[in-house]
Amino acid sequence: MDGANTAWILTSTALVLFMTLPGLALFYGGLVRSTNVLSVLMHCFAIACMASIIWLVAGYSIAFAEGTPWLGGLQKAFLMGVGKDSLAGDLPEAVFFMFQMTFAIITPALIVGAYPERIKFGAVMLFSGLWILIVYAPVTHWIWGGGWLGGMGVLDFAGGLVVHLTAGVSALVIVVVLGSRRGFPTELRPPHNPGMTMIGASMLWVGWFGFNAGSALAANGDAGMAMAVTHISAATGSLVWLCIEWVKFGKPSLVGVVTGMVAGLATITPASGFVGPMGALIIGLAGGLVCYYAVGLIKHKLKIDDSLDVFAVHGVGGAIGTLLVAFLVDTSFGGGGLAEGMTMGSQFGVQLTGLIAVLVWSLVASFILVKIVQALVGLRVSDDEELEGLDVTSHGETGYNL
Amino acid sequence: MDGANTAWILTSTALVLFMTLPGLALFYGGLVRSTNVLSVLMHCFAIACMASIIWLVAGYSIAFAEGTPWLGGLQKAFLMGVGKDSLAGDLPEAVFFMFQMTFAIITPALIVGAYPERIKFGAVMLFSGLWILIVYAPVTHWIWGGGWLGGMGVLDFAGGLVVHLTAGVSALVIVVVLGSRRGFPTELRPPHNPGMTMIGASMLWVGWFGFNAGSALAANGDAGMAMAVTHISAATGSLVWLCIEWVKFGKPSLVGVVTGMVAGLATITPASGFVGPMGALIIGLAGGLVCYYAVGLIKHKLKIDDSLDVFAVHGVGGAIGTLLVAFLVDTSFGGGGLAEGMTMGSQFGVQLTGLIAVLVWSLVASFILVKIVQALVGLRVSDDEELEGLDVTSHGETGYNL
Amino acid sequence: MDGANTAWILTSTALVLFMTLPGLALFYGGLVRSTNVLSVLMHCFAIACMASIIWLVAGYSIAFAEGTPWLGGLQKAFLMGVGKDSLAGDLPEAVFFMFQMTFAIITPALIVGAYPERIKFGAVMLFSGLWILIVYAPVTHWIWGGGWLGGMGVLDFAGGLVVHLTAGVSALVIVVVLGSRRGFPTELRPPHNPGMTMIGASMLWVGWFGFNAGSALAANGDAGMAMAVTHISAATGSLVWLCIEWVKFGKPSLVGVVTGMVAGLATITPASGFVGPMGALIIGLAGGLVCYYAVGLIKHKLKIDDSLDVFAVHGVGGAIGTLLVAFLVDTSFGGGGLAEGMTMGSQFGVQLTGLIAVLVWSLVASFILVKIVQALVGLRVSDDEELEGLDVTSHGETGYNL
Amino acid sequence: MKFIVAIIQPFKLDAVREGLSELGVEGLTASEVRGFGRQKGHREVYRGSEYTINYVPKVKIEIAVGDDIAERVVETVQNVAQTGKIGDGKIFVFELSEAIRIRTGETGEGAL
Amino acid sequence: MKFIVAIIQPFKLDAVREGLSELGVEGLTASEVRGFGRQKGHREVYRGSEYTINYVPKVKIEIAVGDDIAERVVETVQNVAQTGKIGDGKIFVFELSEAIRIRTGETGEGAL
Amino acid sequence: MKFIVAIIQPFKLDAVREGLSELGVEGLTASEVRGFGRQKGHREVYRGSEYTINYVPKVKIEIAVGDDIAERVVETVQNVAQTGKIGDGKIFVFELSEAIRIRTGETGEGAL
Ligand SMILES: Nc1ncnc2c1ncn2[C@@H]1O[C@H](COP(=O)(O)OP(=O)(O)O)[C@@H](O)[C@H]1O
Ligand SMILES: Nc1ncnc2c1ncn2[C@@H]1O[C@H](COP(=O)(O)OP(=O)(O)O)[C@@H](O)[C@H]1O
Ligand SMILES: Nc1ncnc2c1ncn2[C@@H]1O[C@H](COP(=O)(O)OP(=O)(O)O)[C@@H](O)[C@H]1O
Repeated sequence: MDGANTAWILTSTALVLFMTLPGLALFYGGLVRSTNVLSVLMHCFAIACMASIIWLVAGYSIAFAEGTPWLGGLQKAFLMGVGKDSLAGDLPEAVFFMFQMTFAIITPALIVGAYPERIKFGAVMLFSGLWILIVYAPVTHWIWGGGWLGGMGVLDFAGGLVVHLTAGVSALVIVVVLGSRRGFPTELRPPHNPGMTMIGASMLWVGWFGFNAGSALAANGDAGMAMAVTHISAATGSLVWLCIEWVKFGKPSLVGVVTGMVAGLATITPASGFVGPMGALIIGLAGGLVCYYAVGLIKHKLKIDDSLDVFAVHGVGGAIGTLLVAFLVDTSFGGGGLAEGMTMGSQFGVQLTGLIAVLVWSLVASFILVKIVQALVGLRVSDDEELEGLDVTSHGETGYNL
Repeated sequence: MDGANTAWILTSTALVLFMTLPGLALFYGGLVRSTNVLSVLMHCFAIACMASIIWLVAGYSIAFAEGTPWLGGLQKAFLMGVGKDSLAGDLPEAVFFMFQMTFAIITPALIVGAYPERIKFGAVMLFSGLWILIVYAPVTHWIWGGGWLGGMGVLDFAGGLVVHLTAGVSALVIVVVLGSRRGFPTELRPPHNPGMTMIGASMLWVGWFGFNAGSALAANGDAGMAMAVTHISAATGSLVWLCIEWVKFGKPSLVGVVTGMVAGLATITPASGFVGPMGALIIGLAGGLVCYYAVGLIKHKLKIDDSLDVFAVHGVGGAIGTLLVAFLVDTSFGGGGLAEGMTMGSQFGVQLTGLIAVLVWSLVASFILVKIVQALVGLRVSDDEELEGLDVTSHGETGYNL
Repeated sequence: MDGANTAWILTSTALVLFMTLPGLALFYGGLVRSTNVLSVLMHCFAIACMASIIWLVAGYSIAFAEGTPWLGGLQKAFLMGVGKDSLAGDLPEAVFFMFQMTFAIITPALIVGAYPERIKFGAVMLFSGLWILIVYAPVTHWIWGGGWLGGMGVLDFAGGLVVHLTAGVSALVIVVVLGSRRGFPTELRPPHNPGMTMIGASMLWVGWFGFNAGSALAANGDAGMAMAVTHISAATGSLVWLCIEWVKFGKPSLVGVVTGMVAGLATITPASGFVGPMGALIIGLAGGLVCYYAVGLIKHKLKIDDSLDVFAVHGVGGAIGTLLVAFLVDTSFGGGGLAEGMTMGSQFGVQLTGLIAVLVWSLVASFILVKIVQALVGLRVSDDEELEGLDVTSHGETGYNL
Repeated sequence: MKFIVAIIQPFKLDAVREGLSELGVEGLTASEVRGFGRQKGHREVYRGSEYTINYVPKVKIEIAVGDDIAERVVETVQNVAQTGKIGDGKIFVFELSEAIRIRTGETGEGAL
Repeated sequence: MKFIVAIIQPFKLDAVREGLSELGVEGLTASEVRGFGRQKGHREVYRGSEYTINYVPKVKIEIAVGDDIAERVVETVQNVAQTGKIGDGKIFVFELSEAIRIRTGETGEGAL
Repeated sequence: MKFIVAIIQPFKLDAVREGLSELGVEGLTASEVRGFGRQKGHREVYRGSEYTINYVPKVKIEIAVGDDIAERVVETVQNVAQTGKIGDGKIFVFELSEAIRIRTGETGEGAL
């Protein structure tokens, strides 16, 4: 066991939990109407709790226990056989288990941004629970748990495919079945508390250091460089968004700049252990730019009410980063270098295969899950409940009694 | 000196300070009326500052310097003789001092939840200051500082007795003397900002990793397993509370779910270094369930206005965890195993002795302290001040000028 | 490479970024009118992004690459030649680069407190960008990067001169050119959200552990003692401010106590690696006391609208700490001891030289920069925009839609 | 001149405003109020304690109009704000003695 | 019909509402206002700067009632809202020309 | 007695209050309202979606005064609140039937 690495991954675990609780919850919570803020916080919090238990019961084992290229076995369910002295690499396995748990928490929580202000709480819980078992854990096994995509050499350092693409695609699927918010797209209310969104975004940024630099599973130069490129891409994505808004509207907005940050971070995620500072600048640029236009495409052209832009930012960002890494990993861009025997082209082919596989699986499985949930508990609250807001109608609470 | 362990305990110190500032402050602040929010934040902040100085001046020495089984000596007052090279185990002593200081900060701050909206600020300060010296530091010595309870073999990994029981019992004592808020129990206002409470709760959860996993005083498998069981118990406690509310009222609430989380965390605290994942599930279940009904018992049956449920959550949780650990530490429950020569029964006896000793001392000493404070500065603000809110009347400030 | 030290500095980097995002942003944001809160958050966030890129492009190299006693060379621009295996001391250079970047982020962000509610966003960006290159990076080189002041033996552990004095002096300069807020000093609005300020202050406190204890660049007793003295000074500064207000107004305020905390922290910063607990008490006392009266002097006597007291708290605090360390470093005060051949007097001379040099350079350079910015993009928004608030007029957003 | 005060459902504000603007009423003043009436509030439960929120959020709109169109204004508000459910609100009509436009000092109907 | 406007201490709202409901008045509308009057606000000090908050939070209640009970409504409000301290507030009585219930279109006292 | 309602620019409240206090009017009640009128609101853009905020924040002040000074009150408000820009607001004057001071039960002009 390596104490220094353990110290850093214990810390990273805290940082990644912090990303969801309260980071992501606040990021999303500030963007909805004031009568739905608690319901969004509740979605994130309750998913986090449930995901933790599911991860213990079976998720971790499906993802990381030995098994087939498609699925891990159940021999580690309930952490059976894992004690204080069990190791995963040079880390105590309990630490690795916890670090990975925080990823299994944030991924379904990302999807929350797709369906706020109109979904039934029961549907959130049922969908998220099944989704972890059917989509998240298997895909994790494919890529990080010794499965077929990892075997092919897919590069996904911290979850461009595992986290962002799965969440983004499933978000889109759920919205298509669930439908738009009443009044979309013309009569919506502006974000009720952009400052809350900024607080959450800042926590996401800080926590992402644990996410990406923690994914090195060591306190060394790999982690250091992963942290540096993560930061550079976040800053670049923010500035890109800021500049677009400044030019287009004359008024760069806080909500805009933090959205650019998330785009930059989602995009660098798969690449963070492989590219150098140059690559990070390019990725931040690409992430900011493409995600900006993707938001417009999904919301305004296609009129799909992916309410807080989960697909346009996470799905698209994760996908771009996954593809770009095939080139930027090369030493000519200051990256760590392609694997032996790989060319940019062949690596790109591998990346594309991974992307398509994950996309298709997320899409198909999520669609089936949504339909099951719809049949079992229903997806949508009544019009009156939507009008009054979910805080009171689903949770019996009021956000602000000032 | 071990660098890795030092790195982790430096981090844990930051995490545990973060639990109080701003975690606990926000957790409590969101639950009061909007005209008392600043006073609650002020209580936590001012106590943190004062506790730090008291810890330096004498608290640390009373708790951790060599002395009698009852009290440490004063030879380490003002950190006399402690330099950069002094060690405590394999940590620099300055780090151990700081880590423990954060515990001495949060424990009196927990009591703040008992008396908001009606107490004099002077009483808060005087009581808290004396309490650290008379209750907290001695009990810490008994259990962790080489005192009589530690010698008996009491298991209290991170403070079920030292932190949660002392705070919970003293909270109850102070409320009984101070009296209820005007309008209790029928005419109170609902929490003014449940979102703030959730932010604080999330910070508590994240910070608790430092609290429990940091109490291993090392970056190793012990810390890893402590973090894992802490997390599992928190998640379980939350879900228990959520389910009870869902069944009873049809509307699981955010305030409820985060209260369950704190119950789960308080309950696992004494056990966190000793039990395994199975034990954590049982503890989370017990903590959530018992604390839920304890809140009702204290507030609605006994009509004691322990306003933010310090005793019902922390006191009761800490007590249950302390007793359960006698069984769950056993290898048959996946725990680390009983000490040599102990049986579950004998360990239970020891745990019960510790519990009673700490309970009685907290009760008696706090009662005397409250009476002294009452005599010296008075406990309660005037009715008019209570009506107008402590923010303006005690601190000359307004919480929200929107 | 030392893994343990790397683990701690990775963590410290996250902590110091957290100080700015969202710590400092919230600290400042709570103090302005509700119609300017987003603009303050935006200033901090956008500066953070821009500073990161500038640091990558040239700032780091100017500060830390080998060069003249006045300026580093540009050989490390864009981190050229820095890979995963490059070391700075026993840390990966990427980690050292990142840690220092967080200082380059927070320093210009501190200045934000001088000019809120009336400055043009373009002016903020242009000034801050130039300032990092012309003031911050060179001064960093002088003191920490192998430059002339470091060579003379100036003691500045974590940035009393590099961070706090530069920011404080430049804040004053910019205000003198920019002018006061409309209605200053008689018709201003009270802080719109003191609770937000307290949250930010708490994050600053926690993050400062990374700032000061991280500046040891190691996980050892130096870091531990730096953390301890940092904490003690913060607590002392808070209590001093609290006592002054309690005596003067009968109502100690939350805004007051957290301001005292920042004063205590700014003052200990240059001294944190050199003094002992006794020294920390003295520094906290001096910081709290002097900064309290400095606020009154600048704002009420001199009628300079350094709106959130950047100079009076950071500038003055940093200066006092820099001077006091000459005495308190001595073993007679429990400090680490003067350098060989130094006396208190000679050290004081060195400290004073450093202080004057940094002060003069910050003043002159900032004045020229402000004038350039004024000429290029203008400094001040129109009266109508100031009245309506910068959130809507500069950023097209509203802070609270409750 | 008449001064018409209407207490309506908050989500009807936009529709009412548009309806009135078709009548040529360009100005009005709105504010948030708490309504107590037949429509009851709701119950909230926090940690087992029940809190009855016995009011319902409503919007109050105030419109000064000339006598000629007053009746049509009332009608319009009534039609547009109606959902047929309890809690739709009330319209109150007052005599207005005088109206002044601050900017110009105009008085009477010209001030509206 | 009469339209009664009362400015009262915020913490008296519940009591007033209950008093009125005993009289058979089931509906009223309340809102938060800032009162300026003999009762003065307070002073706040932030970092040594003084801010005078020269208003006091009050609640305004508006009640439309039939002429028959108007007097008793005024009396009830006055009795229940009274604490005897400066700042208890005022009651203002207006003539109400017309009242309409939006849901049904009922007019006059039947609309209340 | 007259009851004067003025919708003004929020930043004029202090000046108006001072102007009135010079006339001997010591009490008034203010509240925050949203004004719709010739002065238009603004546009906000979040992630490319536009939101039109079609109201402007205004302050409503309500002043009950004796008939003797009513005219001077109106004049004062009009003078002090005027900036000459669109959106300065309106003054409305009503007949007030009765006024009661809750604390003492005084009625009529003595209650003001
Ligand atoms: N007598 C009254 N005076 C003033 N406002 C009233 C009165 N009665 C009702 N209101 C207002 O009208 C709103 C709707 O009244 P309510 O009785 O709930 O339904 P409805 O108007 O459909 O009968 C109430 O919430 C309240 O704001
Ligand atoms: N002339 C007035 N017009 C409108 N409202 C008034 C007037 N005078 C007082 N008020 C309102 O009544 C409240 C109480 O008045 P105040 O003078 O403080 O006490 P009291 O009513 O006991 O004499 C004030 O806060 C204000 O809201
Ligand atoms: N007919 C009306 N009834 C009630 N309030 C009105 C009316 N017309 C305007 N107002 C109020 O007066 C404010 C100012 O009116 P506006 O038309 O913008 O400018 P001006 O008064 O300078 O002509 C509006 O924001 C609104 O609050």
